[in-house]
Amino acid sequence: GDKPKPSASSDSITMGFAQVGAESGWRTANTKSIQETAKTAGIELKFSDAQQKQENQIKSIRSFIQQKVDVIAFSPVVETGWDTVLMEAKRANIPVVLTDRAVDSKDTSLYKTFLGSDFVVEGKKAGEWLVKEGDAADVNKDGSIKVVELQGTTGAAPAIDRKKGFEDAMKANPKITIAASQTGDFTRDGGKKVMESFLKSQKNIDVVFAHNDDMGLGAIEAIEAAGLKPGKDIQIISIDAVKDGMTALAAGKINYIVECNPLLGPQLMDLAKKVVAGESVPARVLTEETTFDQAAAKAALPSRQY
Amino acid sequence: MTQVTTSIPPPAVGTPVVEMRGISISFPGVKALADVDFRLLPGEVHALMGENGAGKSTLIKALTGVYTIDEGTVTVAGTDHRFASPADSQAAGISTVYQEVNLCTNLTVAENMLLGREPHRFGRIDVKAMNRRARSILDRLGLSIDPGSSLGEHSIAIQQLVAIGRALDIDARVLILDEPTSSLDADEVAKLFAVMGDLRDQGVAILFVSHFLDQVFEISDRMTVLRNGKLVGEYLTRDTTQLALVEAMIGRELETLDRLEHQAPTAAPDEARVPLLQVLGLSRKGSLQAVDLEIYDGEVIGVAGLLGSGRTELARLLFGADTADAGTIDVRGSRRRFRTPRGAIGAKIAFSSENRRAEGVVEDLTIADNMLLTLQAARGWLRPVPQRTRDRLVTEYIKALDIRPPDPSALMRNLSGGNQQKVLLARWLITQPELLILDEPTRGIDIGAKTQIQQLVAKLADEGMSVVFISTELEEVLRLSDRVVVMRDRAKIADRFNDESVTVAGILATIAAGGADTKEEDSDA
Amino acid sequence: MRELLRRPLFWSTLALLLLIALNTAVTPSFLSVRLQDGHLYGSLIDILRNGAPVLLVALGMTLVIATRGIDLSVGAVAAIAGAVACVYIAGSDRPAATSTVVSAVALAVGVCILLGLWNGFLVSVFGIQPIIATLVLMTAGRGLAMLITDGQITTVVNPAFKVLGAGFVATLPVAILIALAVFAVTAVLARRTALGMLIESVGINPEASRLAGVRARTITWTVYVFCAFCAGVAGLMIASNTSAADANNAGLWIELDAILAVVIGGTSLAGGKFSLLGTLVGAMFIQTLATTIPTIGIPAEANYLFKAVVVIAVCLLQSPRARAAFRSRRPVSTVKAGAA
Amino acid sequence: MTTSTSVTASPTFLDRVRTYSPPRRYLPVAATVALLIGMFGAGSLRYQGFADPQVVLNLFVDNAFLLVLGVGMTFVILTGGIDLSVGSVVALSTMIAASTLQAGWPAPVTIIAVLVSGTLLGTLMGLVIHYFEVQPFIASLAVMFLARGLCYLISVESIPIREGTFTAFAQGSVPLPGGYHVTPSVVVAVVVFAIGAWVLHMTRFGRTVYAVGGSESSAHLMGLRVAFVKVGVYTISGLCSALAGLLFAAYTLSGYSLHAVGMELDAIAAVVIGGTLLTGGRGLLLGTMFGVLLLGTIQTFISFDGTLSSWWTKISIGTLLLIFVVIQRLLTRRQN
Ligand SMILES: Nc1ncnc2c1ncn2[C@@H]1O[C@H](COP(=O)(O)OP(=O)(O)OP(=O)(O)O)[C@@H](O)[C@H]1O
Ligand SMILES: Nc1ncnc2c1ncn2[C@@H]1O[C@H](COP(=O)(O)OP(=O)(O)OP(=O)(O)O)[C@@H](O)[C@H]1O
Ligand SMILES: [Mg+2]
Ligand SMILES: [Mg+2]
Repeated sequence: GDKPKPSASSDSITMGFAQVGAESGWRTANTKSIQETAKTAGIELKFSDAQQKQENQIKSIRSFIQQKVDVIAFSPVVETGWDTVLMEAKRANIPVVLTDRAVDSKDTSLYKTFLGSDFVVEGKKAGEWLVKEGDAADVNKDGSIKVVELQGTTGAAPAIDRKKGFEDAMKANPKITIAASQTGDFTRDGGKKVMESFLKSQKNIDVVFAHNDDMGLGAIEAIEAAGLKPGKDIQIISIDAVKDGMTALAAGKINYIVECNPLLGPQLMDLAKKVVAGESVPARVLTEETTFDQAAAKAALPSRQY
Repeated sequence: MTQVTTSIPPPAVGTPVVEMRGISISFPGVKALADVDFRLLPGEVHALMGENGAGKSTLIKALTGVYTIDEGTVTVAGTDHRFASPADSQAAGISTVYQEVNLCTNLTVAENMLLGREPHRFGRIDVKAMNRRARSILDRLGLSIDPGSSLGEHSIAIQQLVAIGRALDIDARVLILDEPTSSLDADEVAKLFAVMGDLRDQGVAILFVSHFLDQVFEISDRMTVLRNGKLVGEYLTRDTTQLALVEAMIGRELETLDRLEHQAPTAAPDEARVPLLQVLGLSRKGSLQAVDLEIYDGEVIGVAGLLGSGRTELARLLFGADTADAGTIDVRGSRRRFRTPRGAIGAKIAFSSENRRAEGVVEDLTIADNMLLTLQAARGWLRPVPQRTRDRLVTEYIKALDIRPPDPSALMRNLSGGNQQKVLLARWLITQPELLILDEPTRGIDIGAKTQIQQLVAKLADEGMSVVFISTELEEVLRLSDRVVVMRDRAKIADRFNDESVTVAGILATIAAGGADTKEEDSDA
Repeated sequence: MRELLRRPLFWSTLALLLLIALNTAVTPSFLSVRLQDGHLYGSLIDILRNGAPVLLVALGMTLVIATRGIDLSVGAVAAIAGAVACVYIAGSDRPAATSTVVSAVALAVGVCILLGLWNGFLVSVFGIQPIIATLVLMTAGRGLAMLITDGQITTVVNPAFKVLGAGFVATLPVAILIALAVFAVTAVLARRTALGMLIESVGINPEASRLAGVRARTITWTVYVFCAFCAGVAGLMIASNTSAADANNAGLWIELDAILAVVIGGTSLAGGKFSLLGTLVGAMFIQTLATTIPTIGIPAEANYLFKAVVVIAVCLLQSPRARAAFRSRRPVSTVKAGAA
Repeated sequence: MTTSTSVTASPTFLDRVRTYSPPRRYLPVAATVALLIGMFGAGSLRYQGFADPQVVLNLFVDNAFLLVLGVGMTFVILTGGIDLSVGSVVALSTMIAASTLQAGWPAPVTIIAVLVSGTLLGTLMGLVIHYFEVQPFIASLAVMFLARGLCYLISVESIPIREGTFTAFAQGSVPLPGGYHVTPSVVVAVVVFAIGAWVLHMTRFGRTVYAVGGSESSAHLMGLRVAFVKVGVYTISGLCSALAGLLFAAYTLSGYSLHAVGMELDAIAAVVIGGTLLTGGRGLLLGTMFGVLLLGTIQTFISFDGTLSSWWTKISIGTLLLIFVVIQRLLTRRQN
C-alpha cells in the first residue's frame, strides 16, 4: 500500500499520541490538556488509550506508523522494551517525543526528547521537607519520627522512584524511620484500608508518606475515623497536587504536597512542532513543578485548573 | 461363608474367568453389597438378577474398577486384580456397558464407538477407516445410521445400541451388559441376542442384566440372584422356572396378573362427548408427520411402534417439549397452543421422558425435592409446598411405589436406576394430571415394581385419568390399553380398540404392512 | 463429628479462624474492640465494614453461579452505581441534603437493575454464554462509569451519603448491617420459599427442569438482576466509604474476590447446590486476608505470594482427597463415578 | 436433523457415511469469518490505509503471543476447565528470561529454563485439579497469584533484554511476497497453532479431550485416560503460556512483573468468541485463531479511529464485542 501521506502538507501536523490509560484523575487531566492544546495549536491528534498495557501501546504506535503520522508522542507504561517499535518509527522517519515517563534504552537516537517530571526528584522533595521540618513532625515528641508509607501500585515506575527518592533524602535525619510500607494501589479506597490497619498494628505513627494525593485522602478518612486529627496528630505528605489534595492541604489536613504537573499539553505541542520542522530540541525537558505547604496551597487554590 | 444354595452347575466349562469372593461395598448409610460371591465361566451367558436396588450395578462397578471394594477379592483369568479404574479392567479384557448410557453426546457415533482405539494412519486418526469400522459393527446390530452423525441427535434407544456396539468392538474375554435391552424393541433384542450367541460360541463370558424374564430365560445359561445386597443363590437356567426365580428375587410369591382388572370407559365413541384432548394434524418437520388423535377421559392409549417410529416425538409435541410446526390441540374443546411444558402442565398434562438421565433426574437434589419439583414449579416459588403436605406426599409415594432407600433426603444420584424411574413417576402423579403421558415408564424397573406400576395406571384410569402409554414391550401395551395407536416412520398408521382381536403378532404385521406402503418416505428424513 | 468434617463450611470456617489466629499472634491487639466516638472500633470491625461490599457481590454471584452462570460485570456495575450517585449528588442543587442522597441511591440502584436486566436478557433470552455476555458489560461498563464522571474522581461532601459505607448505627457499621440484611432476606427467600430449590434444579439439569415446568428462563434472568442489584449496593458502599466515585478503581477485581468467596464457601462453579452461609464465611475470609497483609506487615512485593500460599492451603484443606492423601490413607472410593 | 435413526432405514443413508463432519461444527467459525470480513470491509470504507494487507499481517505480528496462549486455553476449555494463570505465567516467563539473560545465561539455556518452569507450573496445577479435585478456577487462581508473586520476588522493576539472540529475533523480519513482512514470532505462533490443531483434531489425545469435555464420568467409564488428558491439557497450557511469555519478552524486549495483567481474559474471550463452549466438549482450534484476530481487529479499528477518548474506547470495545456475539449467535442459532 503506497498511499500518499495523509498530512503531507506542511501547514497541518498529525500527531499520534499513545496514552497509558485513564487510570487516575491525574491522567485524565493530562489527556485533557493534550487534547485541548492540540486543538488550539492546530495539530491533528490521533489519540489512543492503551488501558495500562504495554502491548496495546506498542500496537498503537505501530498503527500510527502504518498511518504515517508526522510525529509520535507517548507516555510509556513501563520504561523498558521500546527498542523494536521505536526502531520501526525511526526507519519510517517519524520523530518520537516521550512524555511523563522515560524509556530505558541505550540508543538515545530513537527519540528526540523526553518531556516530563522526575519521580525520584519528587520523592526526594518530599523527603527533604520531612528532614527540614522533622522535629515539628515528631508529633508525640518521643525523639523518633515514625513514618508509614502508602506505596503506589507495586512495580509501577512512579512508585519505585518516589520510594527511592524519599528514602535517599530521609537518610539525612537518622531519627526518621519507615515503620511500615504497603501498597495502596494509588487509590483512595486502597489508601484508606491500608491506613486503617496501620493504625491498628503500629503505635505512635507520626507521618504518612503517600505516593499520591488519592491515597493521602484515603488515609485522612482512616485517621479521622480513629478519632485523630490528620495534619496535627499525624502529619501527611503526598505527591501530585490534584484539586482534592490541594483543598485538603489548604484545610490543614495534609501538611505538604509535591506537585506533579499533568498539564503537559502546551510544552508538548511546542516540542512537536519544532521536531517536525527539524529544529533541534534539548534531550530532556523538565516540566515546571513546585511544592506546596499549607500557606501556599491557600494562595494557589483559587487559580488551580485541575 | 455364604453358601451357594442350589446345586453347583455341573461340569464347569473350564475354570471361571471371573471370580469374585466375599465382596462388600458400603456407601454412607447403605450397605450395597454384603459378602457376595460371584463367578463367571467362559462361554456362558450369565444373568445377574435382582430387584431394583439389589446391588447388580454395584457388583458390576466393583468388578470393573469404578468403585473400590471394601472387602473381598477379584480374580480374572486366574490372577488377582484390584482394578483402580475402568481402563484397567478394560485392559484385562473386560468390556462393559453400564446401565445408563455413558457416551459423549458431543461426539459422532463412530467416535463414541472407537474412542481410545481409533485406527491410525501416518500418525493421525484415520477418519475414513474409523467410520468404516463403526459402520460394520452397526451393521452387525442391524443399525443403519450414519457413523459420522452426532450421537446427541439420536434417541436413547439408538444411543444404547451404540454403547453396545462400542463394547462389542473391544476384543474381550468378558462382556458385561447392564440392562442393555431396556429400551430396545423385540427386533433389536433378537439381533443383539444373535450377536451374543456368536460371542458365547467363541468362548466369551457374558454377564447380562435385565428385568425382562422372557429375555433372561431365552438367552442365559446360568443366573445369580441378589437381594438387598446379599447373594441369594446361583441357578442353572434350564433347571429354574420364572416363578421360582421371581420368588428368589423378591423373597416372596408374586401375585400373578394376566389381564388387568381395568374397566375400559364405556367405550364406543358417543359422538356427543367432548374429548379431553383432540389433536388434528399435529406435525413437526423431520420428526413427525401429521397425526390426528382423540383422547377421552379415563382412557388408556397404548402407542406401539419400532425404534425411531416417532412415538417419543408425538409425546413431546403433545406436551410442548418441542413446538409443533402445524396442527392444533384442543383441550376439552378449547384451542391450546403449548410452546413450553409449562403450558401443558397448566392444562393438567404430564409427561415422563424416556431419557431419564438427561431429561428427568435432577441428580444433586434429594428424592423429596425431585418428587415435588413439578408441583412446586406449578405453584410458583413464593408458595412452597407446606412441610406437612410435603412429608405426607413423599412418604405416601415412597411407600406406594416401594422406593428404596425409603429416605426422602437421599440424593437422587445415589439411587439405583429403577428407583430413579419410580421417583420420576411420583413427580408426575403428585400433580394429579388429567392426562399422563408415559414414555417408557417401566424402563429398568423390576418385575415386581412393573406390575405395581401397571396396576397403578389401571387404577388411575378407573378414577378418570387418561393415560398415553408408550412402551417397547408390546405385551405390556396390549395388557394395559383401551386403544392402541400404531406408529411407523414418524407417522400414525393405525388406531384401533384393544379387543380380543388385537395381538402382538397382529400389530407387528400392521407395522410390516405399513412399512410396505411408506417405504419411500423415510429417505427424506 | 465425621459428618461435620465432610462439610466444606467447616473447613472454610477453620481457615478463617486460623487466619484470625495468625493475626492475633503477630498483632495481639488484633482482637481488641473499643468504643470510639460512640461506635465500635477495631480491626474486626474494619473487616466487617470493608467486607460488606465483597459479601454483597458474592451473594449475588452465588445465585448466578448456582444457575451455572458467572457474572464478570459486577465490578463495572459497582463503579457505575458509585458514579451515578456521586455525579447526581455533586450536580444537584442541594448537594449536602439527605433527600438528595435518597434520590441518588434510588437512581443508582435503578440503573443497576437495568444493567442486570440487560445481562440476564443476553444470557437467558439470547443464549449467549454467560462469561462473554457479561464480559461485554465488564468492558463497556467501566467506560460508561468514566463517561458519567468525565474521567475524574467525583468527590461529594454529604454526611448522609457517608453513612452507607462508613457510618454506624447502634455502634455497628451500617455497611455490614445492610449486607447482613440482604443476606438474611436472600437466605429466607432461598430457603423458606422454593426459590433456592428451583434455582438449584435449573443449575443442575436445565433440560429436566424445563420439562418439569420450572420457569428456567425467568429464574436465570432474575438472578442476574439480583446480582446487579447487589453489585450496585456494593458500589454505593465503596463510593460512600471514601465519599468519592472513582470510575477506574471502584470495584476493580471484585468479581475475582466474589467468585473466590463463593468457591471457598463450598459452592461449585459447575452450578447446582449453593451455600449462602458458606459465601458469608468465604467473603469474610477474603476480607480478613486482605487486612492481614498490612497488619502483619507482609512487604508489598510478597502480597501475591502470601495470597497464593493461603489460597492453595485453603483449597487443599477443603479437598477431601487431599486430606485423605496427607493422612496417607487409601483415597475414598471414586464417589464421583456414582453419577454414572 | 440430517440423519434418521430408523432401523428399517433404506440404504440411501449409506451415502451419508461418506460425509464425515456435519457442517454445523463449522457454523460458529464460519460466522466468525464472515463477521471478520464484514468488519474489514467497514474499516476500509471508513479509514484510509485500513485495507492494506500489512494491517492484516500486523494483526498476527501484534497478537502472536495471544494466539499461542489461545491454543493452550482451547485445550483446557474443551475439557470443561479454565486456566486463569496464563497472564501471570506470561509475566513470570518474561521475568525469568530477562533476569537470566541479564545474569549472562546463553539464550538457549534461558529458553529451556522458561519453557520448563512454565510447563512444571501447568503440570502441578493439573495434578492438583485432577487428583485433589480442586476446582480449576481456584487452582488456577492460586497459580496466578503464585506466578505474579514470583515475578516480584525476582524484581519489582522492569528488566531490559539486550541479549543478541533475543534482539535479533525481536527485530527480525520475515519478508513475504509483495513487499509485506511478518516477524519471526508470527512464524512461531503459526507453527504452534498447526501443531495444536494436529494434536487436537488428528490424534487420540485430542479426541479424548473432547470426550472429557462432553462428559468426564462417561469418559472415565469408557476406560479413557482421563487423568492423563486432564493433567495434560494444563501442562500444554503451561507450556503455551511459557512460550507466549518468550514471544512477549521478545515483543517488548523486557521482563516486567506487571506485564500481561488480565491477559487471561483476552485468551478466554478469544477462545469463547471462536465458538468454543465454556462448558467443554465443543469447539475448534481454528475458531480460536479467528477469535484472536477479531479481538485484534477491534483494537485496530479503534486505533485507526484515533478520536476516541479513553472511556469511549472501552465502550466501543464492549459494543463491538456485543454486536459480534449477537450476530454470531443469530447465525448459529438455527442449529437448535
Ligand atoms: N454412589 C452411591 N452412593 C450411595 N448409595 C448408592 C450409590 N450407588 C448405589 N447406591 C445404593 O446401592 C444400592 C444398590 O444399587 P444398584 O445400583 O447396584 O442397584 P441395581 O441392582 O443395579 O438396581 P436397578 O435394577 O434399579 O438398576 C441402592 O440402594 C442404591 O441406592
Ligand atoms: N431433536 C431431534 N433432532 C433430530 N432428529 C430427531 C429429534 N428428535 C427425534 N428425532 C428423530 O425423529 C425420529 C423419531 O424419534 P422418536 O424418538 O420419536 O422415536 P421413538 O418411536 O420414540 O423411538 P425410540 O424407541 O428410539 O425412542 C427418530 O428418527 C429420531 O432420530
Ligand atoms: Mg442397576
Ligand atoms: Mg422413544
